[in-house]
Amino acid sequence: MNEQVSDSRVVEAALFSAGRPLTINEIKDATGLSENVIADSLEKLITEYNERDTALEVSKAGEKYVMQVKTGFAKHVVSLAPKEIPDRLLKTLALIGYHQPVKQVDLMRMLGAKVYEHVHELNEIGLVHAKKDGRTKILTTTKRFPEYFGINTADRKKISEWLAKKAGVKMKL
Amino acid sequence: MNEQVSDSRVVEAALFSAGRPLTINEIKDATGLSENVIADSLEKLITEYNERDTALEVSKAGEKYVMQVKTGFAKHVVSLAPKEIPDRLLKTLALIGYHQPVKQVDLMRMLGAKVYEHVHELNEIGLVHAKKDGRTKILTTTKRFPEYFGINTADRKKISEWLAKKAGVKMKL
Amino acid sequence: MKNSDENHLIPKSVSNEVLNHLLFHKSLISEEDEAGRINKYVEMVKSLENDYTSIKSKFEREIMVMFELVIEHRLDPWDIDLVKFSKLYLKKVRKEKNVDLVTAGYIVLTAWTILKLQSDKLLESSLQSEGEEISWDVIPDWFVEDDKYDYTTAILQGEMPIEERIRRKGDRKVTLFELVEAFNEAKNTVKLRELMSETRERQRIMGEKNDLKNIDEKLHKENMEEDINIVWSRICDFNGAAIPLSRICNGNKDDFIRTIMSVLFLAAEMKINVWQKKFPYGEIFVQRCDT
Repeated sequence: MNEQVSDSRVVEAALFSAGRPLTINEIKDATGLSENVIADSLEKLITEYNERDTALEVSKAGEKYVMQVKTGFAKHVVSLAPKEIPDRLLKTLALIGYHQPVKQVDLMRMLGAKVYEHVHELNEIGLVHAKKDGRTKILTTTKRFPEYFGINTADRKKISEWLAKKAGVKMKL
Repeated sequence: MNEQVSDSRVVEAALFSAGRPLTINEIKDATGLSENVIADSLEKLITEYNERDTALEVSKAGEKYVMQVKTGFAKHVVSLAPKEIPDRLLKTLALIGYHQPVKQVDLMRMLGAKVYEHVHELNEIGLVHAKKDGRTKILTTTKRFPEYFGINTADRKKISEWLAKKAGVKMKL
Repeated sequence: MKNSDENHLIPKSVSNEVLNHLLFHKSLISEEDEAGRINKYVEMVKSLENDYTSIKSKFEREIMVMFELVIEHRLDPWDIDLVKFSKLYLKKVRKEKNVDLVTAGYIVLTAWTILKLQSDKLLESSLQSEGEEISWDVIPDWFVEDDKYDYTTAILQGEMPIEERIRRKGDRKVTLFELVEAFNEAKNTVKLRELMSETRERQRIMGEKNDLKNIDEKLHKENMEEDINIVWSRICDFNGAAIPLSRICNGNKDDFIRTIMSVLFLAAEMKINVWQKKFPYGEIFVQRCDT
């Protein structure tokens, strides 16, 4: 029994430290526990966190399991959680969204040489598309961009207008 | 009473979401709770997590507060949370933490010439501060040191005591 | 160069160390050329036991002198005191009659180059240690005080009181609000950059203007010197007599200004005296001071 408790604690530690939904296989790889033990532990944790007076919960999300803040508490603390996209990239991303299609060299004039690194990273995340054009690149946002930010248009022109409107900026001609 | 319970849950959610040590002020800014309520909630959470059967703990780290995996469970989930500081630096860091303020040249006597490289790296990571003093340097740990290792004080003397206790060495009164 | 009068025969036992030294180096190297050269050195050292004045190559003879010095003065072939060696070498060279100064100079230079390399290496190693010197005379307090000693020993033996703590690694999506905020910040950054670049451009243009001004001033200064020379020669033409200013001007306005400026300069230099007979409209006279 004691061993069982200890196993569920290991699974608890795994869910907490990962900070994202994990499959049973991922938990197995990380902890070395058997699938059965993990499945039992997860069930136990779901019940335990439900019954316990806590702001946290363990729940199933599709085929994965996650430890997260209960819905009612999330709005209080969302600003504390680290952003998936760091601020330094976000600025470059916003400018690309507004000026698109924009030449990388023009963006460099606006923000400096760090742009090259940022574009590379934004491209990796899948939010910016870079198309070679002579010695520079033409930058646009990807389909993922409006999806990510919940902007209800995939049209580049409209994305640009939308950003301008939100930021209270006159549209460039 | 119910309100009080709820407040400590908000603080719990804040610590969980941030994933890093937070000051009372940071929690205040995010949650809108008063400093007193936050301080009380933190005390309550520390006790509660200590007493509860869980792999997690809430504890003081330097002058901040953090939610983290209890020491005993860390080794089980290390693949989900890879280490950032190489082991070879830990020895040097543990000696600086205990002997601080310590002359680099004295540290060199304890550990040999590799100390110079270690100090340089620890300085870059932001865990050790080096102040020039004639031909040597005076080394101290930074604020980040107790935060990073979850040492419950930012006071250098107390850090020494904490380390001695952990290493199983009696401190002279 | 001739061998020193008193002793050019070196006992075998003394040269053994140098021979061993050379043979050791030979065993370390693989290149044939190097081995050939070391063989040659070995032959040289062996021949030190005989008369080596017959060696024809000046350079080889100088090398012989080097070996001879090392052996004579029992210098450690593994650790030559180059300062001492250079002094001995120069002393020996002075005694000799047919010194090839070029070769001798080369050898001393080589010695000093090696010495410099050694000191650079020392400097480098001292830099690596950040110039710190360990004095073992003073026993550090961590060695004396029990608790500090216990802790230090425990850590050195592998005890580790600190470990990296595991915290939540998760992150979250960026909100729309944060994207708009970032856009506003980006706008400000762009404006700031534009402003800075405009300022830099203005400074550049100002800089260019200043450069032109400087050139203008420089040209003017050069003209001024020329003007003074012309006016001075005109004054000299009068052999020291007092001259009315009108006599050393050609009548046009520019020349008058040039002349009066030069006269004032020469007066300030105490080369001429300047006076006016009737103030303010009377004739101005100039006269060389050295007459």
